[in-house]
Amino acid sequence: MSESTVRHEPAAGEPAVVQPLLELRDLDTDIALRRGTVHALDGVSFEVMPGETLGIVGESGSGKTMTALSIMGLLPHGGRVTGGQILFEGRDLRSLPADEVRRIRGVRMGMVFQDPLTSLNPTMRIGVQVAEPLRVHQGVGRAEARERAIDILRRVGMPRPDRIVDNYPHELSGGMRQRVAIAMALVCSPRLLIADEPTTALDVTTQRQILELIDDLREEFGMAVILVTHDLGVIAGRADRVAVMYAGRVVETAATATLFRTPRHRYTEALMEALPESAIREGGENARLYSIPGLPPDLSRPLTGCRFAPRCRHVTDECRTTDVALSAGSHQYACLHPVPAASAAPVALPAPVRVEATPEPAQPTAAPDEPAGTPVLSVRSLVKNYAAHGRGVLRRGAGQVSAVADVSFDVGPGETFGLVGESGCGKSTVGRLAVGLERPTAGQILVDGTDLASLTGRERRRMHRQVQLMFQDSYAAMNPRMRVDAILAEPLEIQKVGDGAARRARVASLLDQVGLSRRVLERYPHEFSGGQLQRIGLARSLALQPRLIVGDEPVSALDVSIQAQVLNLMRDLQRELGLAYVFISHDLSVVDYMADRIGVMYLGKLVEVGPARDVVRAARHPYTQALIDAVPSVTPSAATARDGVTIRGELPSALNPPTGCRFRTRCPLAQEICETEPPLAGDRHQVACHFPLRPESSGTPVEAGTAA
Amino acid sequence: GGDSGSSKSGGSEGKDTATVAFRTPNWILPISAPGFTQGENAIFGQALYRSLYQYKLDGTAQYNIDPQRSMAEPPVLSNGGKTLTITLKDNTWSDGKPVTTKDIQFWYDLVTANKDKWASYRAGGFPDNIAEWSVKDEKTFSITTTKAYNTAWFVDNQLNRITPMPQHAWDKDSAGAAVGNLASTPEGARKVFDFLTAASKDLKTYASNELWKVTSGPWKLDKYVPSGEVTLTAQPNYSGVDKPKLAKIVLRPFTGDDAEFNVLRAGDIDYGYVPAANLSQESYLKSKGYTVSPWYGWSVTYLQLNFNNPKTGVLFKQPYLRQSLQMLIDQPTISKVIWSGTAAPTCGPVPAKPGTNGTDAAGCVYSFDPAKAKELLESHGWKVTPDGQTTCQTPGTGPNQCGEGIAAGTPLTFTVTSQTGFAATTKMFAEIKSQMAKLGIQLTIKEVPDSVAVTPACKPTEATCSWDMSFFGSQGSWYYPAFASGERLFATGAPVNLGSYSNPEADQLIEATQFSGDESALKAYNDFLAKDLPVLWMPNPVFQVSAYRSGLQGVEPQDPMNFMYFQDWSWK
Amino acid sequence: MTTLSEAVRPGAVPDQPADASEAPVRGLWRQGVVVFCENRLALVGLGLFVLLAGVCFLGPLFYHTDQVHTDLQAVHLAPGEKGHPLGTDGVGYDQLGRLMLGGQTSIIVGLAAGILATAVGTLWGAVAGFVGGWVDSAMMRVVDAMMSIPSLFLFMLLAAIVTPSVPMLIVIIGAFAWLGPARLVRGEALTLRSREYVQAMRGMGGTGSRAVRRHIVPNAIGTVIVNATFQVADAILYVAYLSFLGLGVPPPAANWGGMLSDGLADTYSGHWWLLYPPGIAIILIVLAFNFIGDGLRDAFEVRLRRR
Amino acid sequence: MVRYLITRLGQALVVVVLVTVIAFLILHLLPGGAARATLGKEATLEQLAAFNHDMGYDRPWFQQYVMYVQRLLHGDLGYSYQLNQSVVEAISQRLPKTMVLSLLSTLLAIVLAIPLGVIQAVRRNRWPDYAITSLSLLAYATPIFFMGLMMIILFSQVWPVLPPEAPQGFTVAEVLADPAGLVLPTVTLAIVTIAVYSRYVRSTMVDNLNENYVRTARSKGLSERRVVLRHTLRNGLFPVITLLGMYLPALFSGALVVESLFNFPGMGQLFWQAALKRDFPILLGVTVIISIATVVGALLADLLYAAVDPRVRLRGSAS
Ligand SMILES: Nc1ncnc2c1ncn2[C@@H]1O[C@H](COP(=O)(O)OP(=O)(O)OP(=O)(O)O)[C@@H](O)[C@H]1O
Ligand SMILES: Nc1ncnc2c1ncn2[C@@H]1O[C@H](COP(=O)(O)OP(=O)(O)OP(=O)(O)O)[C@@H](O)[C@H]1O
Ligand SMILES: [Mg+2]
Ligand SMILES: [Mg+2]
Repeated sequence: MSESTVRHEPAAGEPAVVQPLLELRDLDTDIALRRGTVHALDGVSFEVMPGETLGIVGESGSGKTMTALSIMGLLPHGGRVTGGQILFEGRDLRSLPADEVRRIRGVRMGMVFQDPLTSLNPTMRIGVQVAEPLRVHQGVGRAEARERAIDILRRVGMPRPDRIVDNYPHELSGGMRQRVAIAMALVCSPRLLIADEPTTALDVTTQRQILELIDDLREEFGMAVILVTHDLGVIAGRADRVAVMYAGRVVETAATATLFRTPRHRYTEALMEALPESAIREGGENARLYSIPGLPPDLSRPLTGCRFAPRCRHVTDECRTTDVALSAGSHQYACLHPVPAASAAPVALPAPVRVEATPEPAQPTAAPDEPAGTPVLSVRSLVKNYAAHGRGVLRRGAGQVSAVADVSFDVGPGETFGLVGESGCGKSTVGRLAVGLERPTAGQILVDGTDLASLTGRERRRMHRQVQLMFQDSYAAMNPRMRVDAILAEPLEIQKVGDGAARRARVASLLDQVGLSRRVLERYPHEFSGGQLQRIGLARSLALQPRLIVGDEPVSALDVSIQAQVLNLMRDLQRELGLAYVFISHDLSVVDYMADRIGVMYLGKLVEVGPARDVVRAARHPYTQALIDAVPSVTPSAATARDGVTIRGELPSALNPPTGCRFRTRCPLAQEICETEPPLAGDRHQVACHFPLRPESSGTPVEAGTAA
Repeated sequence: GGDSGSSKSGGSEGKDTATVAFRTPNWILPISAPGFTQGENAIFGQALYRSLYQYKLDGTAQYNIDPQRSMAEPPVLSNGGKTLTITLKDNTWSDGKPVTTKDIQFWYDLVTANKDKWASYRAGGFPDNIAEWSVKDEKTFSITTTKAYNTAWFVDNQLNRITPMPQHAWDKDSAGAAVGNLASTPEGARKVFDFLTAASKDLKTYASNELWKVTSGPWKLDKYVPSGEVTLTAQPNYSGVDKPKLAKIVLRPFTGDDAEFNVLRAGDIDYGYVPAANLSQESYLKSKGYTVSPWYGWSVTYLQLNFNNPKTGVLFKQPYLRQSLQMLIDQPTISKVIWSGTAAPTCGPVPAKPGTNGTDAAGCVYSFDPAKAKELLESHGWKVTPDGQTTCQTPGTGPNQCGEGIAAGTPLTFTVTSQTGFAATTKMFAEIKSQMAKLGIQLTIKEVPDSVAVTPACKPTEATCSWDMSFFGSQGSWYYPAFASGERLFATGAPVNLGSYSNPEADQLIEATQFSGDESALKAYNDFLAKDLPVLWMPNPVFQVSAYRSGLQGVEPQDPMNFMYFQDWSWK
Repeated sequence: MTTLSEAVRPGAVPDQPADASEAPVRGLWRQGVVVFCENRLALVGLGLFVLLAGVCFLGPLFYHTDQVHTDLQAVHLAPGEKGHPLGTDGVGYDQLGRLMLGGQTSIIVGLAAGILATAVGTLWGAVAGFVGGWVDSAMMRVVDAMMSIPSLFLFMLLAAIVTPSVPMLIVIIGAFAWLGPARLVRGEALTLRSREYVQAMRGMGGTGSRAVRRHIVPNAIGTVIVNATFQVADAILYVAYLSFLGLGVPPPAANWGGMLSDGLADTYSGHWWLLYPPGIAIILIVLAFNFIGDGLRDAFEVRLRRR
Repeated sequence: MVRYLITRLGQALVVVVLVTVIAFLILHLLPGGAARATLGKEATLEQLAAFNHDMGYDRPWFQQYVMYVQRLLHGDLGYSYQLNQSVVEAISQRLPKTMVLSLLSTLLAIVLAIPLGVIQAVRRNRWPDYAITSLSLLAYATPIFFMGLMMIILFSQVWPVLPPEAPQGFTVAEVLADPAGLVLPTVTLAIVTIAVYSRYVRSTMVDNLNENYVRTARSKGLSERRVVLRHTLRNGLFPVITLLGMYLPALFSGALVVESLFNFPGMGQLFWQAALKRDFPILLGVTVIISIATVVGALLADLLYAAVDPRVRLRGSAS
C-alpha cells in the first residue's frame, strides 16, 4: 500500500520539474474505411512521467487501442494520425524521419498486445523473436543475442529459459507466451512500455501473475507503463494515474485513488455503478445494476457537444451543444455537470468485502431453499471423455481428454447455479451435456426427473423445450444469413409450436420481453451491437418457455455497461418467468452477483459447491480462495491486501490429469494424502479437499433463507 | 540430337547427312507382324533388308519390277504360268557372305511355319497358294502355284513379300546358340521365329544386337532410340548398285504436325512435310531454300457405306441413292479449295497413274450435280425438302419407288464416322453436309480418333453394326501394292470390305484381275466399280506434301507406294 | 489444367469493419452488390461477359449469316471483302457470324458444365462432410482417386467414348470437374457442422436435415457460387483443350476453342482472322468469369464479417 | 508418426486401387476394339482374335482386372503392342522428360509467383495488385496451346532467339544439356500457372499480414522489408507446399499440350497417342503411375509441410 502511494506522489506533485516522458497533444487519428472515415481519436492529450504507470480505461471502441497504436505508429490499414503531437522525450514523433521513429519504437518503447496466443510468430523460435530487436537495432551477434534472450526471459519469470529459447510459441501456455511478449518488449530496456489489455485473454490466476510481473519490472527497469484495459479492477490496483476514454476522447484523468474515490465525470461514475461488485456492495444481490442506456456514438459522423450526452442521466441542453474541454489541474475532467466533488457518497470507500471475509456465518439471504420438488436439472456423476488427437496433420490417436470427471449437482426451479473455474476446466462441456448437445461418457442427467439417456427421439426433442443454451458469442450462434425474425422463429418451427401467425406474435412478444423494437426483425445479425445480439440470443432461448437456461459465459464478451443491461435483463426474466439458470462464467464477481449457489470446477472436477455468499466470502477450497484472490477489484486498496493463497504455474493437461486431488500440483497446502482423491464433503457448502481452509459455516442447513 | 536444338546447327545441308522428319520405326524383322505394318517400318526395313523385288510404277518395267534395285531377275514363267523360276543376282550380306537361295528358303520356312503371326498372311493367299516350292541351286528357285494366276498380280501382290534373310546368322533359337539348320523343320522354324520376334520386340537393342548387324540393305543402323531419333549410316559393304551417296540419315520423330512445321520453318530439318493448312507457306519455305513437292500415293480414297446396317443398309443398297449421294460430292472443288490442290478426285478403284494427278474429273462417272441428284431422288419416290428432312413418299420396289425395305416416311439421315485431327477432312465433311442439307439429307458428323476401329465389318445383328458411313482417308483410304486389284477391298467378304459390299458381278471382275492375264481385266473391274459405287468416291489426298532442301537431290520422284530410297539422296 | 478455383481459399479477404452500430438496414444481397461493384475488376468482368454474351446471343438477330451452308467459292476472304467484316473461313462461313455461333456454344457449355459440376460436387461434398465417418472416407477416397488422374486425361478418354456434342461436352466436363467443388464443399460442411449456430439449433431439438437445409447449404452457397464462377471459366478452357486435341464439337457447330485450334493450323497462312479473334474471345470470356468470381468472393465474404 | 504414415499409406493404397478400377472401367467403355485399332484395317478376323486372346481382352473385365493387378504387384505394367515396348520401359523413357519439364516450370512459376503474390498482398487493392491480378489471370485465361504458339512465333520466328522445339534427348542429362530448348516450353507452362500460385500466395500473405504477430514484429521497430521477408513470407509460403503436392496431375495435363507443341514426347504425349490408338496397357500404366506419383506427392507435401512448419511437426510428436 505504502509503496504505491509513495511512487506516484512525486510525479503527480511536481510535474514542472520532471519532463514528461511522453506527451500527447491534441492527437487526432482517423481511419479511412470503405465508406467514410472513422475519427477514432479526437484531441487526445495526456502525459506520462518517467517511471509512472498510466492506466487507460474505457468501453470497447473508445479508442484505447488506437491511442496506443498511434503512439507506436502501428495504425491499421487506412489509419493515420491527422493532427496533434506525440512528444516522446521531448521530440515529436510525427515530424521525425521514419527510420528514426522506427528505431525509437524498437529501442525506447515496447508494446505488449492483448492476445498472447496470436501475437508471436508461430514459426520462429522464441529466442530469435525475443532477441530480434537486439540484432536489428544494436547489431548484437547471434550468440550474444541468445544469451541476452535467455537473460531477459529469466527476468520475466520464465521457467527454464535456456530451454524455452529454442521452443516455438505453440509449445507454450498462454501465460508463458505473454511473458515472452513482455520479454520481447523489454529486451532493449525501453523507457516506455505500452501494455494493451495484456491479460484479457488469460485466466484470473495467470492475469494476476502477469500484472505483478509488469509491476515488478517497471520498478526494475525504471520505465513508464501505459496500461490499457477495459477492466477497472485491473487499473485500480496497478496504475498511478488513470485516463478514462470515451468515444475517442479522454474524458477524465486523475490519480488512481482520487478517481476511484471521487470520480467527477458522469461517465466514469456510471461505469463504476455498472459493476456487479458495486451492486453487491450496495444492496446485496437483489440490487439492479446501473446500466448505461444506449450505445456509444458513431465516430464516423461529425459530433458536437459532450459525446456522452445522449446516454447521460444528468444531461442538459448545454451538454449537447457545447464542446467541453478537460479542466485543468491534477484531476481533469470534461463534464459540465460533474459529480459533486464533496459528495463521497456514491462510491464511498466500501469495505473491501471479499478478501476480508471472515468465517462468520453467511447472511441468511444467501441460501437458496432446498429444492421443494424435483430439481429442474440434476447432474449425477457426470463423466465426459474425449478421444485426444492433435489437430495437426500428424495426428496421433492416444489417450483421452478427461473433460468432465464425476460431477454432480442439482439446480432447483427458479434457482441460479453458477459454475466458475479456469479455462479448460470443463465448464462448457458440462453446459453442453446438460442441454443434451452431447452424450455423457458416464453418469446421468435428469431434466425434471427424467433421464436424458432414456428418451426416445421424439421425447428428446420435447426435452429440448425445457432446457436451452445461451452462448457466449451470440453472433457466432446465429446464422449470419438469417434475419432476426427467422432466427427467433426457428425454435418454434423446430418444436412445431403454433402456426405462422402465432409464431409471429410470440416473436413479437419475445422482443418486448428483451426490450428490443420490432424494427430489428428484418435485420441481420451483423447489424447489431454485442449487447443487442445477446438480447436476441436470450430471446431465442426464451422462445420455447424453457424451465432452465444454461448460459455459457453469456456476458464475458461484453463491456461492463452492456453487461449490466444483459445481467439485469436475465434477472428480471428469471423473476418474471421463474426460470432456472446454470450460469457459467470465469468472472467470479459476475457469478457472485448472479448466482444463488456456486460450483467451482477444477480440471473436470467440482471442488467446491455452496451458497454463493459462502463460497465467495468463506471459501473452503484453496483453489477457490486463490481464484478469489486473483480477481482484481476496483477497490484500489485491495491490491495490497492480497495475501491469501497464490497459485503458481499452469493448469495441468486434461489429457493426463494428476491423480488424487487434481489441484495438488499447484496447491500450497498439498501433502502426500492428496494423492488420494478427496470426496466432495459437506452439507450445504461442500468441498473436495483434504485440508479445507475453513470448516463449513456454522449456520445450520435448515436455516436457509429465501433467495428470490 | 544434342546439337539439333538450335536453329543454326539444325539441318545438314552441305554435309553428308540428311535429317528427315520420320516416325520412329518399331519393327525390324523383315517378316512383318500384325500391327507393325506402318509405312515407317516398311521404309526402315527396306533400308536394312531389301526385299526380293522392288517395284516402280512408271510403266517402263515388266511387272513393275525395278530391274536395278531388285535382288533377282524377273521370274520366268513355265507350266502354263503356274511355275515361276527366279534367279538371284549376285549380292552379298554386309558380312560379305553371298545372298543365296538358302536365305530365301529360310524366309519361306519361317513364314510357312508361322503364317498366323505374319501380318501379310491371308487364308488362301501366299503361301497357301503355293503348290510347290523348290530350290534348284544357290541362285535359282522356283514356285509353282495352285492355280494359274495373272502373273502381274502374283508378282506385284504376292512375291513382293519375299525378303531374303541371313540364314547363316539367324537360323538359331537363342543368342548363344550356334547357327544350324533349325528352320528346316516346322518346329524348328517356330522356335527360330519366336527367337527373332523376341529380338524384334526389344527395341533398345536394335542398334546393338548382333543379329541385326547382318543386313542386305544400303544402310546400317547406327543409333536407335525407342520413340526417338534413329540414325542410319551408309553400309560400306552394300552390294547393290544403288550405293548410298550420303553418309548418314537422321530420322527424327515429331509429336504432331504443328511441332513438325514449326521446326521445318525454323530450318532445322532437311526433309519434312507441310501440313495441308499451311500450304500457303510454300513461298516462304521456298525463300528459306526448300522445295515443296506433293507426294502422290498409289491410293484411292472413299467413304465406306455400311450395307449391313439394319436401318440404313437398305438405303445404301439402292444404286440410285448411292448415285445421288455421290453427285453431291464436289470432288474437284473440294480438292482445289479445301485440299489446296493437294488432292484429286477418285473416280474408281484403280488409282490414276502417278503424276497424272488423279483421274480426270471428266472421267468420273458421276460428277457433282445436285440438281440431278435431286431429280434422281424425286424420281424414286422421295419427297425432297431442301434444308429440311427428305422422306420416302412412295415405298415399294417399282422403278419409281423408293425400293425394297424402305418404308414410307423413311428419312434420309446418316451419321458419318470421320477422323479427328485433320482440318481438311473436317472442312470437307462440313461441305458435304451442307450439300446434303440442301436436299434435305441430314448428315451428322462424328469424329473419332480412329474410325476404322469403330466401324468394323459386321453382320446386321451385331451391335457394332450401327454405323452408317465411315471415312478414314485423310491420307488416302487405301494404298495398293503395285497391282491395284480389289480382292482385299471390294470382293465379297474381303478383309477390308468394311461395309460388306457384295456384288457377284464385281466379285467376278475382281477374280478376273487375279487370274486372267488379260490386260483389260483391271479396266473392266475399274469401270464397273466406278459406276456401281461400292463406296462413295472421295478426293484422294496426296500422301503428304513434302518439303526438302532444294540442295537435296534424288528425293524425287517420290515413290507412290510410299517407299523412300535414302540411298538415292545426295547434296548438290 | 490447374484450376484457380481450388487455389483460392475463402476467407482471404482483409476485413473491413462495417460499423455495426448505426449501419443502415440493408439486405445481404444489396450489400453484396455494393461490395461487388466496388471491385473494379469485377465490374470489368461483368461488363465483358455481358458484352460478349450479348454479341453472341443477340448479335445473330441483327447480323444474319449463313452458318449452315458452305460456300467454297468464297473461302478465306480477308476481312472486309464482299461484306464479310471479319472475312470467311476455310469453307466460306462468315467468320463474325461463326464467332457468334461459337461463342454461344462456348458460353452454354461453360455455364452448363460449371453449374453441373458445381451441383454434383456440392451434393457429394455436402453429404460426405455432413454424414462424416466411413461414408465420408469412402466418398472422399473416390474424389482423391479421380483427382489423382489428370483431368485432361479423363476428358480425353471420355471424349473418345462418346461423340462430342454440346450436351455431351457438358456431361463430360461436368462429370469430372465436380471434384474440386466436392472437396471444397465437404471442407465447408465440416466446419459449418461444428459452427455454434448449428449447435444452437440442435440444442433446440433440430434435426440433421434441418441443419443441412437451413444452415449449412445457405452458408456454403457463397463458396459454392464463387467456385461455380471459376468452374465456368475452367470449363470454357477445357472445351478449348479438348478441341485442340481434336475432341471438340464437329461441324457445322462451332465453339471458340475449336475455332482457335483450327486457326492454329492457319498460323502461318496469313489468315490471322481465323486465329486471333477466337483466341482473344476465349481469353476475354475466361478472364471475365475469373474477375467476376473474384468480385463475388469479396461480396460473399464481407457480409460474413462483423467489426 | 509411424502410425500416421501407416494410415496415410493405407489411404494412398485405397486411392491407387480406386484409380485402377476407375481407369479400367472407363477403358472398357471405350467403343471399338483395341485389336482393330492396333492391327489396322487389313487385319483378319483370325489375327484380331489372336490378338485379343494374347492380350486377354477376350475375358470378362473383372478377370482382366484381377490379372492386371496380379501383374502390377510384380511391377509389371504390361506390354504395349503399339509401341512394341513394355509399359515400364515406355514410361521410364518418357518420365524424365516430363519431370524435367514439370519441375522446371513449377519452379519457375513459384519463383515468379512468390514475389508477385507478395507485392499483391502488400499493395493489395491498389494498382500493383490490380495489374498483377489482371496480367496473371490473362495468362491463365490463355489456352496453353495458344500461349505456346505465340511464344514460338515471337521467340523463334519473329525474333529467332530460341529454338521452337524442346531438347530431343531422352535422359535428364541430355535434356538439360540443351537449356535453350527448354526455355520456351518451360516458360509457357509456367506462365499459365503463375496465376494459380500467385493468388494463393497473395491470399495467404494477406491473411498473415493481418495476423497479430506482424503487428508485434512491427512494434519491434523492424523495417517493413524485414517484417515481410523474415516474418510473413515463411508463414505465407508453407501452405504453398500443400498446393504443390496437389497440383501434380494438373501439371501433367498442362504438360500434355506443351509436349505436343514443342515436340517433347513425354508422359502426356504417351498417354494421348495411346488414347488415340486404344493402347490400354499404356493408358492404364500412365494413369496408375501418375496417380501413385500424385498420392506420394501429396504425402510428401504433407510430410514436408510438417517438417518445415514447427507447429505441425511438434504438435505431431508432442502429445
Ligand atoms: N482496423 C480498423 N478500421 C477501422 N476502424 C477501426 C479499426 N480499428 C478500430 N476502429 C475504430 O476505431 C475506434 C477506436 O477503436 P479502438 O480499437 O481504439 O477501441 P478500444 O478502446 O481499443 O476498444 P476495445 O476495448 O474493443 O479494444 C472504434 O470506433 C473502432 O470502430
Ligand atoms: N470436442 C472436444 N474434443 C476434444 N476435447 C475437447 C472437446 N471439447 C472440449 N475438450 C477438452 O475438454 C476440456 C474442457 O473443455 P471446456 O470447453 O469444457 O472448458 P471450459 O471450462 O469451458 O473452458 P473455457 O473457459 O476456455 O471456455 C478442455 O481440455 C478441452 O480441450
Ligand atoms: Mg482495444
Ligand atoms: Mg467454455
